[in-house]
Amino acid sequence: MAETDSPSLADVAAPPALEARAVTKRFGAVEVLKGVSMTFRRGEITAIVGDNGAGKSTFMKVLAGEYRPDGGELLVDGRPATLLSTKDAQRFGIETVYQDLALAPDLTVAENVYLGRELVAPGLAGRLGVLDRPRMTARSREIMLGLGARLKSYAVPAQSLSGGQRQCVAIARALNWARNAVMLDEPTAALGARQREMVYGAIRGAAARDLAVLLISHDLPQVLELADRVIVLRQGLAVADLAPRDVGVRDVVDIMLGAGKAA
Amino acid sequence: MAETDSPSLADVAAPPALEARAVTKRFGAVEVLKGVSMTFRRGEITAIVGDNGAGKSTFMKVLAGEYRPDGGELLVDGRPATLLSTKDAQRFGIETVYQDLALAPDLTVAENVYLGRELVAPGLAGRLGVLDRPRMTARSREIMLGLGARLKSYAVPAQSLSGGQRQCVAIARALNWARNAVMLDEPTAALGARQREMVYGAIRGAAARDLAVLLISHDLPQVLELADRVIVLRQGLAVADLAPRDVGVRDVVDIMLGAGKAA
Amino acid sequence: MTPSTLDDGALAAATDEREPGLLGRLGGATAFWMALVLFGLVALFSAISPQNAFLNVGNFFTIALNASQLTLLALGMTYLLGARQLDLSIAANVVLASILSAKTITALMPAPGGNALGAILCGMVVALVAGTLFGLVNGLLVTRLKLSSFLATLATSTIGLGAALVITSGANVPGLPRVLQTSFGIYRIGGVVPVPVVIALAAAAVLWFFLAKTRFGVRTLAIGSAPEAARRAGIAVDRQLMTLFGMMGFLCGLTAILDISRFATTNIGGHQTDAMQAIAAAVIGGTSLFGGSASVVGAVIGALIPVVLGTGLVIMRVDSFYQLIAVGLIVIVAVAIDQRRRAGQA
Amino acid sequence: MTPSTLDDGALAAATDEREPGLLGRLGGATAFWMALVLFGLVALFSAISPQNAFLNVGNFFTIALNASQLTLLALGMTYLLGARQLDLSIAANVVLASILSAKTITALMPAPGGNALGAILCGMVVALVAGTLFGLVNGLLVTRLKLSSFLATLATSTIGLGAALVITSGANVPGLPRVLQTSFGIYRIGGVVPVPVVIALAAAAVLWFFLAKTRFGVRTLAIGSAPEAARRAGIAVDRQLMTLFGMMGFLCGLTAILDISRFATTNIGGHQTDAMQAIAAAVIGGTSLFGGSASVVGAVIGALIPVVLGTGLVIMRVDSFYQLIAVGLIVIVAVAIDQRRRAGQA
Amino acid sequence: RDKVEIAFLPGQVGIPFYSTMQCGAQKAAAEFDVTMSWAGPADWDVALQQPFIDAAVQLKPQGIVLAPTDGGALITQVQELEAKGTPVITVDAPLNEPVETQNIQSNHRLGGEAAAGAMAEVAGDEGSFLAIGMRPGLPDIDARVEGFVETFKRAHPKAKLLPIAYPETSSTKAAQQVAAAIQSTPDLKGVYVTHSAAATGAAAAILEAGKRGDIKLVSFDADPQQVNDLRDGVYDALIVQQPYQMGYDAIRTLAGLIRKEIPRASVEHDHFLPFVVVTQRNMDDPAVARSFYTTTCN
Ligand SMILES: Nc1ncnc2c1ncn2[C@@H]1O[C@H](COP(=O)(O)OP(=O)(O)OP(=O)(O)O)[C@@H](O)[C@H]1O
Ligand SMILES: Nc1ncnc2c1ncn2[C@@H]1O[C@H](COP(=O)(O)OP(=O)(O)OP(=O)(O)O)[C@@H](O)[C@H]1O
Ligand SMILES: [Mg+2]
Ligand SMILES: [Mg+2]
Repeated sequence: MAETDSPSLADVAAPPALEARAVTKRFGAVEVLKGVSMTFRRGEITAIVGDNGAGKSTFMKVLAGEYRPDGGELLVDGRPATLLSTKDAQRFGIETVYQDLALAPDLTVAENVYLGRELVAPGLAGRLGVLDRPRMTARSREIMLGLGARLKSYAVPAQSLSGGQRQCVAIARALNWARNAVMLDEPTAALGARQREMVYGAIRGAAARDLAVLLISHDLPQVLELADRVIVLRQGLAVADLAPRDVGVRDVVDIMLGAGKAA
Repeated sequence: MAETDSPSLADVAAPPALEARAVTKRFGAVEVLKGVSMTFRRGEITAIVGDNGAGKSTFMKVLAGEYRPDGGELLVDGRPATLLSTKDAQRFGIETVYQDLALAPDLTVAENVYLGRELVAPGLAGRLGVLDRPRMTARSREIMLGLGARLKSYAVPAQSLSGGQRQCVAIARALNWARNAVMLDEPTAALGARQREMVYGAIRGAAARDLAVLLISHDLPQVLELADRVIVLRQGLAVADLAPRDVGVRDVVDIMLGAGKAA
Repeated sequence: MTPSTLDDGALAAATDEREPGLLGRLGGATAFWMALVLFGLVALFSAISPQNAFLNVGNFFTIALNASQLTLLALGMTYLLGARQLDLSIAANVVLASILSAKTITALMPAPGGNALGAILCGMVVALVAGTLFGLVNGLLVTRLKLSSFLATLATSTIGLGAALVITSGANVPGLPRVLQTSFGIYRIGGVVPVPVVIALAAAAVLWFFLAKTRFGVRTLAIGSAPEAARRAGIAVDRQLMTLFGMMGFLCGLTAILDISRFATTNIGGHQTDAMQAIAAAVIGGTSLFGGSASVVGAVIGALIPVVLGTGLVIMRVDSFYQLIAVGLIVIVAVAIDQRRRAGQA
Repeated sequence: MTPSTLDDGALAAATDEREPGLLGRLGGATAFWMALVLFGLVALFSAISPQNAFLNVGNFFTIALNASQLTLLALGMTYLLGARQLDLSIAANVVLASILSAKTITALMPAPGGNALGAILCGMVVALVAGTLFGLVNGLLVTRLKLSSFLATLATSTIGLGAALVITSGANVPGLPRVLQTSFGIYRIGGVVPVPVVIALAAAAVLWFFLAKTRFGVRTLAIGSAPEAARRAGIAVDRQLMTLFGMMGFLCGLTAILDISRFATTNIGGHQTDAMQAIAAAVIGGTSLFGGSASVVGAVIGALIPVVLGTGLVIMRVDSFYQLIAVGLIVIVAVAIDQRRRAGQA
Repeated sequence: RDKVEIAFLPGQVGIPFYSTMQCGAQKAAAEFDVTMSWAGPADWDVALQQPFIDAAVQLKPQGIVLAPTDGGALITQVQELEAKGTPVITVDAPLNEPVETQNIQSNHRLGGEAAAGAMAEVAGDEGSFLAIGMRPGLPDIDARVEGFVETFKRAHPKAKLLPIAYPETSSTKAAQQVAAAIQSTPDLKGVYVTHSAAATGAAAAILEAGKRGDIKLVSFDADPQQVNDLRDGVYDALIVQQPYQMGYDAIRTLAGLIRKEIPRASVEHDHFLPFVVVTQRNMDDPAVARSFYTTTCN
């Protein structure tokens, strides 16, 4: 059984922002998560690494309320919580960037950034739900520029964006709304060098704002540089909880693949 | 105007496998490609790098017959060619891995690998188009294992695969069918360390098989290690044609962003 | 060999803040083109119809009157299609609501000569409530039981029609007060504008506003564009769909009111093709069958085109069999050109 | 702190080569569940119907006979839906093909008493060719003019019906030889199995084979699952769609043959709900409206369920208005349970 | 007397015409000790009626009354039934070949002719006239249209007939077509409608155009609403069939045949019931009022 809790740098007295205990998840006959436990503390960047198909995305979707776990429990701020939907997770201030992004292709960039939390005009018009499009566009541009993405127009539909631009939209959305925790599933896979730097900066900023940050990434050198803790998932099990200072990329890969065992 | 032809290492006498001359492409009012010229020679790995939104994917789609260029011309094996559809490109032996992969989510892994080129049973049954599913599955497994992807089942629909597994399917397909050129748009973005190594190995193998290889990637260190030529695209223009031996990541980034000019 | 910078295109300085995305998504371009087609048809019929029979205000409003019910239904369908849903039960809903409404009115009618206003108002409320409830039942089947809206509304269509027939034993409800017709259903405000036209246009204006300008519209299209993404973004997809189905039901109730007040009777057998017509009107106007893009203006135009065609061809004395062929051909040509136009732009 | 390996689950050694994906995609699970529903209904009606009126071979084949035309249409629709297309013009196609066929037969008929076989065969060929051509026209509109199949076939539906009416001046074609009916349309092989049932089952078997076993089936579903991906994979999407629309048209021609030979007359005024019924049968059987998954067996079952229900309820002397309600409710319940079952598995 | 079992297969249930027929049949069933089943489709379509016929045959009734939704389709089946000794009487419409024991109908063609007479009487025989069908291919409705058109053309050569309109069962479409006709034909004098949905649509269009009284409206049938409308001056004449009598006669004859109280030979194949032409002037005559359709018996 996985036991990834470790007396980390963060204040042990404060309950973790998010905690998973012995979470299991199966699809049909295939058991994808075999009992994963993990804690995520405020101000800490926790990275999850693992081979393709290890179950990283599945685990994150459980935390996001997208999948219901078959077993185990989730705790938010130390209290057991049942996340029946992504809306529940958002109510707890947990925001997510999915590996497949989840943009509405027909909607504009600004509308995608504000999807589900549109800015409305002041006064009566706002009561009717009238959008404040200029402000949505202006703010979206700000956020996107902060991530290094320069767009010609914020009124084009998301489907006409390049791969990296799309990824920036998804990241912008999550970082803009998270209050408790933000979870990012390979957020920089499609990003250029500059954008990647800026996104990593934004992730550091989120941690500094006292959010719990969960980062899934295959970019091991970056992960080791950025994360406070690195947890290795292998075939549905959390097999290691590493401190980045102490390990190299080679070590992590070995653990990911189950080739050598570090002690 | 871009002028990226350079007397490279490859034999100048043989016509390039694929050549683009002054290709332009606009979407509505936005000019995405402003006249891009490039040659791809057999046995050579040509990398295209550039900032997000520079036009890399658009350029590749023009080469793949997915978009029709607004101006300029394409040459295959030195002869002008009009690619009206991806089918035309395939007829010339050009295979493509798209950034957004293009799998059929409801079809199985094996069916996706063989999509459009299904294996049929021998004899009369084959004349009727009866599939040889066992052989398709067995061969798919082989190819996928060669890329480091281990799947529990090759009969699950592609939509239930993890991000990296999906990417492997798309790569497997392209590498399996290319005869003249293979173009890969950020093929390793979702891959784990081991898979990435194996895919790079496969790409080298493709070049060794005398294919022209076009690689789009944001992983600059890897690109510099792997490619024979690195072409930098900036805002729809090919602004530099570099020999990887002579430059570092920093130089490339500077050119990508237009910050400094190397001469 | 040293790296060589070959060119350095100037930065495209101006950022472009027009809203092509919005226009496209709201089916604006198609709606605009179809409006041209509509005006072209009107001009054509005006030019060639004998004795200016086509080109006069009275005739235009008669056409609008005949399109008013379809317009209401097409509006609701536009929202539903925008959200990747549809409602095949609208005919049954209209029939059921009109029957309940008519039953109410005839039951509450005072003695002849008395003031029927109270009874009529009650009847109207009944129609709207019944229609909305019917729509909400569809919504429940789609959101709770997770049925596809196609199957769910096909089934409630059958059930609703069955219920209507059981209630009436299959006969139309007789005895509606004539005043309902004369001072509402076919009354022309200022002697010119028929009441149903005003109602349909008002509904169109309100729904245009909500689709183009508000959160409600954006969320509707978000659900249609990518249901998963909308759900993940925390949009209460189920509640939104309930609202949309309820709204469609409300519009069915409104249509039922117009139906009984125009014709002073119910018409149990007469709405069979309503759902198809409403979907066709919406789609001709630029709304996508696969969600994510919708146009209220287009729906109004899409509802008008067949009526204009029908009226014009009757005025031209085209035999009704050839009319069918003509309508089909014109739709194909108009839509095909729109298609080509859009492909050219992309 | 040193890195600590906490656990090392053993490799799941066995790779699983069953084909859940295939079964699911071919709508197998739903088809299986709907088959259970069908048998349940048969058992129920057999148990409670008076005088064993339901439970006898003759009645079963009568039911199959009544479902045979719908089955043919549902088969074609299953393929089209699998490829994310649909055909709303099948009713017009059937009517037009049956009229042309009937006209041919009556024109070629020898003097009374002569052998009508030649005329009948010519008529059948005409029906098949006309139906196929009609389908190919739909295919052309979809592939060349890039119309959505919804709008294209809605338009050709109108045009086709108009053409049929122009040809016949609106009257059904009289004077078909009775032998067509007695020795084909309602003839029972061995006194038991009606010819139309054999034809429908044969068509189902062939189409099942092609969908489940061949390249043609995989490509059809690939197009429906992700048209872009199919195109990029070099599948000749347009040619495949032409084939599918042509096939649907051929099946319409076959249906037309059954129609005129069962009823010994054309039925211009009927067939209006054919398209909806065919789509419903396919969808009930587990075919997705949004492409990528289709079930031939399901389509057959989906075509049988309403006929079994109808016949059973008539035998039970349930009033036809209540029948409508019952059919709707049963569809909802059956599909909702299927939905729940599938959600539970995922 | 033993009970006799008879299956009555109407062409469409619910509409007042058949409900009235049902009342007549029930009356006769009670009088002549008949167990009668009554089942038919909710819409007029041979493919929809077929299962009802099949199901009824499964129960092996002693006699069948059938309102055939198609004159050609059901011939063979009726022939087989007759051959097996189950007498069949068709009502409302005949089969294309006289294979059944008897056909009781009000010849729709004659109805159309009667309508032509009534129209000429109320609207004169000059100017333009419009006849409205339902959808082509329905023999009864088509016969009503043809009877009108041909008689009117022949008897009133000065009158102009507009192309026939086919609004299906939609009042809205009917209203649109009539409105267009009014628009384009200033001398439109009369509209003849063959079914009630078209009638309501036409009435609304005439009213909307402010032409009530100027444009005469003659309709088939006498649904309760139509009778009200006749009184209110919406219609100028109604051509009324006798469905009650049809139902009554069919059951009476069939019961007699099965009990062999009536010799088969004495039953003539064709049994025509006359039409009643109702106008505002004669509608209060009790003999005429008896022919109005009802939705419930008594
Ligand atoms: N909906 C599903 N149905 C069936 N199997 C699934 C489903 N989702 C995921 N799986 C399987 O679960 C395993 C883990 O998938 P997951 O997406 O969590 O991997 P991952 O660690 O995120 O991999 P990657 O690095 O490639 O993104 C994979 O083998 C995948 O095939
Ligand atoms: N179909 C389209 N319609 C309108 N604009 C488009 C379309 N496709 C691409 N663009 C625009 O063209 C530009 C280049 O896009 P492209 O996808 O080629 O970039 P890229 O170099 O591949 O970027 P990335 O590294 O992010 O994948 C972007 O600004 C994008 O918004
Ligand atoms: Mg993943
Ligand atoms: Mg790209």
